[in-house]
Amino acid sequence: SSNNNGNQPAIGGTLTIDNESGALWQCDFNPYNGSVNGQSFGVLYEPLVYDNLLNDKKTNWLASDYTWSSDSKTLTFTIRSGVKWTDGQPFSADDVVFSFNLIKQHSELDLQSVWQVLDSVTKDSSGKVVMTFKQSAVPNFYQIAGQTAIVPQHIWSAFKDPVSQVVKDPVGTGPFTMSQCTGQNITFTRNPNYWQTGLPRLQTVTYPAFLDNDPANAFLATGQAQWGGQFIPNIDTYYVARDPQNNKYWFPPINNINIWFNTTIAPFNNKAVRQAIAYSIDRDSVSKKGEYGYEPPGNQTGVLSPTFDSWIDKAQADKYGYKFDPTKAAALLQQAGYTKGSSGIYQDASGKKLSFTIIDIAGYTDWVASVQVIQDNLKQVGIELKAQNLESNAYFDKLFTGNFQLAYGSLDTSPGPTPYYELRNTLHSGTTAPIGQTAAGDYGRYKNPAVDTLFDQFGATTDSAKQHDLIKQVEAIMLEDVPVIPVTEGVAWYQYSTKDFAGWPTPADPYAAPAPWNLPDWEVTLLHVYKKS
Amino acid sequence: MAIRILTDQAPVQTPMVSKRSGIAGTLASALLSNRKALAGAAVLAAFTLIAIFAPVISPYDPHALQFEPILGPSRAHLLGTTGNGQDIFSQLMWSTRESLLLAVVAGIMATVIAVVVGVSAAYLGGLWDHVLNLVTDVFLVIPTLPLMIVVAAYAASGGVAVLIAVIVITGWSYGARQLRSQALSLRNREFLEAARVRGERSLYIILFEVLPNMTSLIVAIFLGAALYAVLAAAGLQFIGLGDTNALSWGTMLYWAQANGALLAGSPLWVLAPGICIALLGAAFALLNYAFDEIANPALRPVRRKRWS
Amino acid sequence: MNADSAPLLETAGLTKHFRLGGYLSNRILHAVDDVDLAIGEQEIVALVGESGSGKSTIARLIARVYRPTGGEIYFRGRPLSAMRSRSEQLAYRGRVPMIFQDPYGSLSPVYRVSHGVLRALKLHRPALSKAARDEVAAQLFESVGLTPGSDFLDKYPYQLSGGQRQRVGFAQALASNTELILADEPVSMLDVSVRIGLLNLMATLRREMRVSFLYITHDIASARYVADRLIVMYAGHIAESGPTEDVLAHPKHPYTQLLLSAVPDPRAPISLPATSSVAEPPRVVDPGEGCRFRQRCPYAIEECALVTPRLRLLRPAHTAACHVATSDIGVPAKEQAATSR
Amino acid sequence: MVVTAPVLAVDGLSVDYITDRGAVRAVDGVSLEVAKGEFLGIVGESGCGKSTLLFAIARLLSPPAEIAAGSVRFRGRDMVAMDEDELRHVRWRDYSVVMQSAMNALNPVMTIGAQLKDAIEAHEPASSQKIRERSEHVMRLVGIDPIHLASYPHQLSGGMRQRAMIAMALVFSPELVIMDEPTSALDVVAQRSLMLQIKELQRRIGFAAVFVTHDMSLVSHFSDRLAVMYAGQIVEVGATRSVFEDPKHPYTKGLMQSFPSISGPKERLVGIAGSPPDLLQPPAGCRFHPRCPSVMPRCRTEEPPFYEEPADLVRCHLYDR
Amino acid sequence: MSYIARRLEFFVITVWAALTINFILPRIMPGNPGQAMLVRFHGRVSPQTIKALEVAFGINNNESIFQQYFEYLGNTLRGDFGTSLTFFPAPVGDIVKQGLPWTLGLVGMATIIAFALGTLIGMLSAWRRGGFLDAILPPAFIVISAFPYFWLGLLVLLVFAITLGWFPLGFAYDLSSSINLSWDFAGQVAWHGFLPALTIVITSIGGWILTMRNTMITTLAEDYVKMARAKGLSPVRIMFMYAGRNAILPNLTGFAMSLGFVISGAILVEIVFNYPGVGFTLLQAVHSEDFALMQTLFLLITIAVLVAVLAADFLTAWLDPRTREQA
Ligand SMILES: Nc1ncnc2c1ncn2[C@@H]1O[C@H](COP(=O)(O)OP(=O)(O)OP(=O)(O)O)[C@@H](O)[C@H]1O
Ligand SMILES: Nc1ncnc2c1ncn2[C@@H]1O[C@H](COP(=O)(O)OP(=O)(O)OP(=O)(O)O)[C@@H](O)[C@H]1O
Ligand SMILES: [Mg+2]
Ligand SMILES: [Mg+2]
Repeated sequence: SSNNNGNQPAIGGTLTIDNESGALWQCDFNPYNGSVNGQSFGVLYEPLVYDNLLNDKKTNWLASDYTWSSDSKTLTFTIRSGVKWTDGQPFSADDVVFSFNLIKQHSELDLQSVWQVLDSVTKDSSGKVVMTFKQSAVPNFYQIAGQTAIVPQHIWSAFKDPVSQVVKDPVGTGPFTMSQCTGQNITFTRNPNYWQTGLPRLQTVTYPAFLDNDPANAFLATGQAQWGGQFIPNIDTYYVARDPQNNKYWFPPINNINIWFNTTIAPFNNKAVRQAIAYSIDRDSVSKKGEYGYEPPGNQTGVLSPTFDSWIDKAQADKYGYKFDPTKAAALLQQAGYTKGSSGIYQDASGKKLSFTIIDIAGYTDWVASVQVIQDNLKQVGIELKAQNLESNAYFDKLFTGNFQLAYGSLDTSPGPTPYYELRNTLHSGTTAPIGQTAAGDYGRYKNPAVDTLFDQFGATTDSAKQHDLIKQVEAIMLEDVPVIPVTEGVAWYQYSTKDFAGWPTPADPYAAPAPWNLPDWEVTLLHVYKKS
Repeated sequence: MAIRILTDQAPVQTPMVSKRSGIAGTLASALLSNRKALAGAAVLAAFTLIAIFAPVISPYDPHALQFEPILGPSRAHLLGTTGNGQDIFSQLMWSTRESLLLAVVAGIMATVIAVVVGVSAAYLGGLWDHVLNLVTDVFLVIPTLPLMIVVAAYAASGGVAVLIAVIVITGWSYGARQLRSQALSLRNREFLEAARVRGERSLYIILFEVLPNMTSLIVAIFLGAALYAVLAAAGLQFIGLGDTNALSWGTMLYWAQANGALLAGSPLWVLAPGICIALLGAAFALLNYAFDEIANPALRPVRRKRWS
Repeated sequence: MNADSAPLLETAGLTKHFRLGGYLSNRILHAVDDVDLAIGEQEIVALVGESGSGKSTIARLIARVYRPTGGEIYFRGRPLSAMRSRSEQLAYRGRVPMIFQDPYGSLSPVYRVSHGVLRALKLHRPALSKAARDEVAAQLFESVGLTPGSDFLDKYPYQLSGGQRQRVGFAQALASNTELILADEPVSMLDVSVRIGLLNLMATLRREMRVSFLYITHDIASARYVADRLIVMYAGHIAESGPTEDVLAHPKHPYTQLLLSAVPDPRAPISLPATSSVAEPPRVVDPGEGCRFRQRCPYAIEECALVTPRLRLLRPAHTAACHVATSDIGVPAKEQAATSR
Repeated sequence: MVVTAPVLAVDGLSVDYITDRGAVRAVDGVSLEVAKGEFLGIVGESGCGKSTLLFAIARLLSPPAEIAAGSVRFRGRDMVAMDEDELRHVRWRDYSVVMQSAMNALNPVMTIGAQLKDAIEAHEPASSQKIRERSEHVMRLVGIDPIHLASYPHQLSGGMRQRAMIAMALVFSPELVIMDEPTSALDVVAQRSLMLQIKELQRRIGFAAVFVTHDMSLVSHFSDRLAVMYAGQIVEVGATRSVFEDPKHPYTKGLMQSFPSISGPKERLVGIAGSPPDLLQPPAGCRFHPRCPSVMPRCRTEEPPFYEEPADLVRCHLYDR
Repeated sequence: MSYIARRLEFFVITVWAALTINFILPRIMPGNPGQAMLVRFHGRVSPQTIKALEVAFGINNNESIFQQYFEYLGNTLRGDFGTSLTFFPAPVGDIVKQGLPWTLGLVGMATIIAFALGTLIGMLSAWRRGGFLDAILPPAFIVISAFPYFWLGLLVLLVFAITLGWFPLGFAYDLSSSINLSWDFAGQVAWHGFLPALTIVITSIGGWILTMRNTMITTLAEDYVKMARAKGLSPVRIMFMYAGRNAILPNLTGFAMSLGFVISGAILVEIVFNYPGVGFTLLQAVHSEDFALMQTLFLLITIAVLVAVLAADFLTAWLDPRTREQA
């Protein structure tokens, strides 16, 4: 929605983004470099199609149209005409073909691994870009069309080693140009020749580098920045109360924070135990006490609510009714042959107690607090939980290699615009690895051929109704089998001030994932926001 | 981080020994007669008592998430509650344990290493001295915090033990250097030579002739090391290197900071542990200052002044 | 020295060099060079010489604080280097204790003054019980004039005057089976009025306890007061050696002469000679051959720069290391000088 | 006895050290006169207050010492009443000080020349040429090659350092030179030679000197008059020869019995029994009475005044006639 | 000149020690940089990409530890500090160049101010022993020196930047400026650096005061100071040229050595004040197991301190003729 109202606000204003980057800026504007793409992909380099993370709404961007072949193995893009690079050179299909083949040659740059499924990218005689696939991979559209930046061939072809190329003077098609970069700040200036005429309406965007949350939060709270993507503790006092009229926030859920079971070891290979634990967790309490109420409680379907509400099979979920229910949990455990010992902790026939260790990250203070609440919950049921708060490297080492009993945390890959992306990475055995080796997903080593098939079918269809149906079947497995327990939902932190600027994304108008670190959604937000007169 | 400045001028003190009470008695009476020392000792004693009796005197379980988060100070919660609904006052009392323990244990260990290295360097002399002295200087010059961050980060799950180890590794060299220069000036004192000529073994000479003469310097070094430990531990815990689940003032600060306590309406959560650290640090600093005066009578306060 | 009795302690070619300036330097300081001396039973030998001439180094060599660079020390005819076992070394240390110059520095300020005596008793007379040690210590204190001894045992050094402290030093030296006391300037830091008391004590001890002394000093008058024999050192070498009175009355070495002329003597009539040589003592770093006094010597001849003079017997029992000094026995000096060329 | 007006007249001077345990009276009611060109020796044992007396005269005491009573008249002006600023102008130009150890008294990080220059500039503006000339002159006076003006103290030998100090003290031809054991850090040979030189310079230049030492024999040949101190007080003053030949005070007599000689008959010396008193609690009456062989009952209670004897003054009741 | 030679030996050995510590520490610690990278990129990079990057970085190659060590030494000596993992492909040198000058500038300025002020206060309070200054300042600053740097920083920030708004919340200069040589820019730097520097100064000055006071007291008792008074020199000259100058000398090297401590504190201060120095970068590098970056920062900070120590040594040698000739 490229927002072409009649009464256009004037162009102008300097918007300051407030987002803890944890490091000084490297003045490198290479959209294929995972450590710096956050400062270029979107506002400088654009994708073919903008695919809204929150609702899978697709908007043609550098492509003016696209079609899937009937077998879902060929994807054809019509390239928008009249687009110019910021150095004045015309943008063409050749740039698109070049960009894709560049990341094919240099797989280090293929951040989304699109060449895992792509077979070729070529320009056909009519000037369209044709992509062929090794297998049908409809969901990969998000990565290919929505997450891959297009770079100018006339500049990038001169780079000897694009992998280690530092791009100091970026040339893109985006709405802004980079006008100044220092370690502590990047300034973006309006691109007057942007292909969406009249946009953007902001003259300047400054993006300071914040090393730590606290100074960033203080900056936001004192009104020196207008757009935040920050975790702010006690936000109502800290932020909103300083200007209740204008200081607002919205935290749309974007992923699940789970308890991962190591399903290869007893008793977590026992469904009854998994279910019992799922009934022993007071998700509301975790959300309120551990997450300040910012992160809503999760639900056992694994589908984010409200983000993907349309995908949720409510009836099925209600049947199980996973909520804090010690009686039910006790019943399940007793059925499975556990008895309560003198210490109040359940134990199996051999006298082995239900006593586990859960790992989480010491630096994530909210997680640590959440685990404390979970410990408390389980104790009421009769399950002992010990927390091991690890430094993040140690934590991920254990998580990825399956070296844990229980783990608290979220998937470490990017979410996507439908529940498919997260659920597949959580459950598909193709993403996992044997214990001791690094898994890309499915850290719990859950193996279920039925669920694998469902995801594979999803990948082969462009039919939305069929996709919904497939996800509902996955939800059934989530509810019955409890391979993981979604406890709370991770959100996109987003604060904004309406004092000087308007046009912000809101729950009512979720035109883009709203955090400054949502790529390339931040571009879309910056195209909508304007200075109030 | 405490600033400590090194000088090679460690004067050979005149260990004052009073009538029948021996070294310990002398130190005690010297302390009692010094106002700064008295203040420091009082604070230290108070914290020690709090640490010992924390379970008895703290009103609530410091870990329990049993209250409303971010309560202001009230009769029930003298300092309010944390972001997770724990009683700050109770946490403060319990934290005294780890903070004090850390200071004392790390202080003692650093002092022991300092004594061993410093005294051996001076006593063995020659190449040994050269090498040990070089090692000491290297440890002195290498910026400690980066080193600490590196070590502590990798060993964060080790808890207090690792923290102590890190502090000891980075904190012994200062004292070693002072002890060496004092031991050097002692080395040629005639009573040591007398002991050697008498036929004493080297170990006896070091333990019973050299060390007792350095008591007040050793005490001063311990105090300095303890001060360093207090501040270093607080710094490390503040940036989250340490067991964040353990209760100590530095960790409290870490949590308070993570919860934006200063700006989010519970400044006491930041102020209280900070003040405790400062108080404990100041206690060690004052005692240290006083020991300087005890060790070096020239530094004692003068009663009257005349010439300008 | 008594010709028929073997000396108590004897050195032969005793040499001590120090390396200067750390372990990498190669500058050598010759603190003591080729020293032969002997101390008889019940004899007080005074070692005099200016500061830095190597007196203390000799004492430390004998006390086995330093290892000699060269030469040997014989105690009752037995070379020290042959004493290897700890018990043998301990026994030697018991026989040859040392007294130090500084009454303030030689007692550990943290212990009672009895500490050193009790330790020495424990080390050298292990048979004694604790009570017996206390008793012996009290007796020793009394024998050096600290009466009543038991009162002094419990005092701390700062409670004693300098003279009393030095007496404690003497008591420590007597605690073992003492035969020879190395006294390194034991009275130089004391006041005149106290000093004489200690010199008298030395004489008494020699007489009553039958011990010998190596008395190191630069006060020639006090050496004359107590010593039987006098050894004059200059820059690591023995310059002159002989019976005290004889050396004082007939100094042979030009350095001895200079030294004697410089000693103020209030009882002698005033005589103010012209400003005498003021050259500083030579740095004995890598000295090379030749007489070390030659730069300051009014009588220096060519040979003095080439040949290090050896000790020659110039009067009965009286030797000096000088090329020009005349002999009072036998051959006239001039002839002797001629023959030595 | 004093023929002309004295250069220095000390009257009833007392100095206290303020300590934790009370005031230590290190100098107690000392009166002295020094005539023009006179060489006054002050002898006494360690700790009897010699240095304190000297520094009190030179007004160089620093806390915890303070002048408790008495006056120091230098060329008729009372120095005790002067403040630091007034003193600054009198110092060095009119009287100078030579300290015990030149190693400590010379600033180790400045060349000898710079320290001389400092002293000159503090009192009169002079061209650097003038300063150079003056410095070289005094250096030659004490027998040091002026080349050493560019040397640092540690580069000189002990004797040379002492000479350099003396050179510095003579840079303004002062009327009084106060010397605190200027030779005691040297060995006998160097000591002798330096003493001779001091004496010769004193004769040539004609300054009066107050010379302190604990070495009786050292002053015997050099001073005109001798004062013997005991426990903060002067117990005997007189012409040097007469003090030596006929000591009056029992303490002086004891001293004479304390040092052996390298000539003359060898006789047993006895020294003085006992040890010097604690100045914090000095004995009542005569301070020497606990050690005195000829003590009388009144000595224990009554402090003796100075009694005048033919050749000297002595503070002992034995001479109360 | 053997004094200088000894100091150079010390310099070389310390650098070597820092290099070796650098090399050993990361290697004996658990974890793996590839995973750390995965963590850092937080879903922006697929595992396949990480594999490719690991190969590009030469992680997990099979050289022996000694080979690696000598290669590392060689590279470092050649000035090749490697490539940062976290900021790939930026050469480590570039990243360090960005932050280190600010850290050194901040610490340098704060230290010089603290040193000058502390020395002066120490000198004056020793000179006027027992006076008002002496009774108040040294004990007060000793107590303040026991305050944690960062905590004081937090309070200062709250009061002067957030509540009163007198000073900026962070950064080294105005966001809109770029680095240039103008008075305006210098003003910005001073304004932005004021609070962090203030924090460092007031928490570190106590040490300087105490040390200077103590050596000054000892020096004042020296005969040459008494002698200077006897010579009738003016009090100011005695205080500075005789007592002060001599009292500073033995401390100079100690002062420089303490820089290591100051830098340590400054790193925390940087984090509090969002100052663009190396403090946070270092923490970041550690968390992402960015060996190259971590090693370089650590090494360069050490060298910076060493250079200061060496400078202090030369200064001491220049000011104090005795050290020059010490055997
Ligand atoms: N441990 C040592 N290391 C290096 N040099 C030494 C050592 N001990 C003594 N010397 C040097 O050896 C020389 C002789 O010293 P020694 O102490 O024996 O002289 P001394 O005659 O006792 O002098 P004094 O009268 O001053 O005591 C001196 O030049 C001294 O500097
Ligand atoms: N700072 C001080 N505090 C207390 N008492 C002191 C102090 N300085 C000196 N005294 C005392 O003052 C007395 C005189 O000391 P002073 O230095 O004048 O003696 P002296 O005759 O010069 O001795 P010496 O021959 O050892 O130089 C001594 O008994 C000493 O104990
Ligand atoms: Mg000696
Ligand atoms: Mg004196």
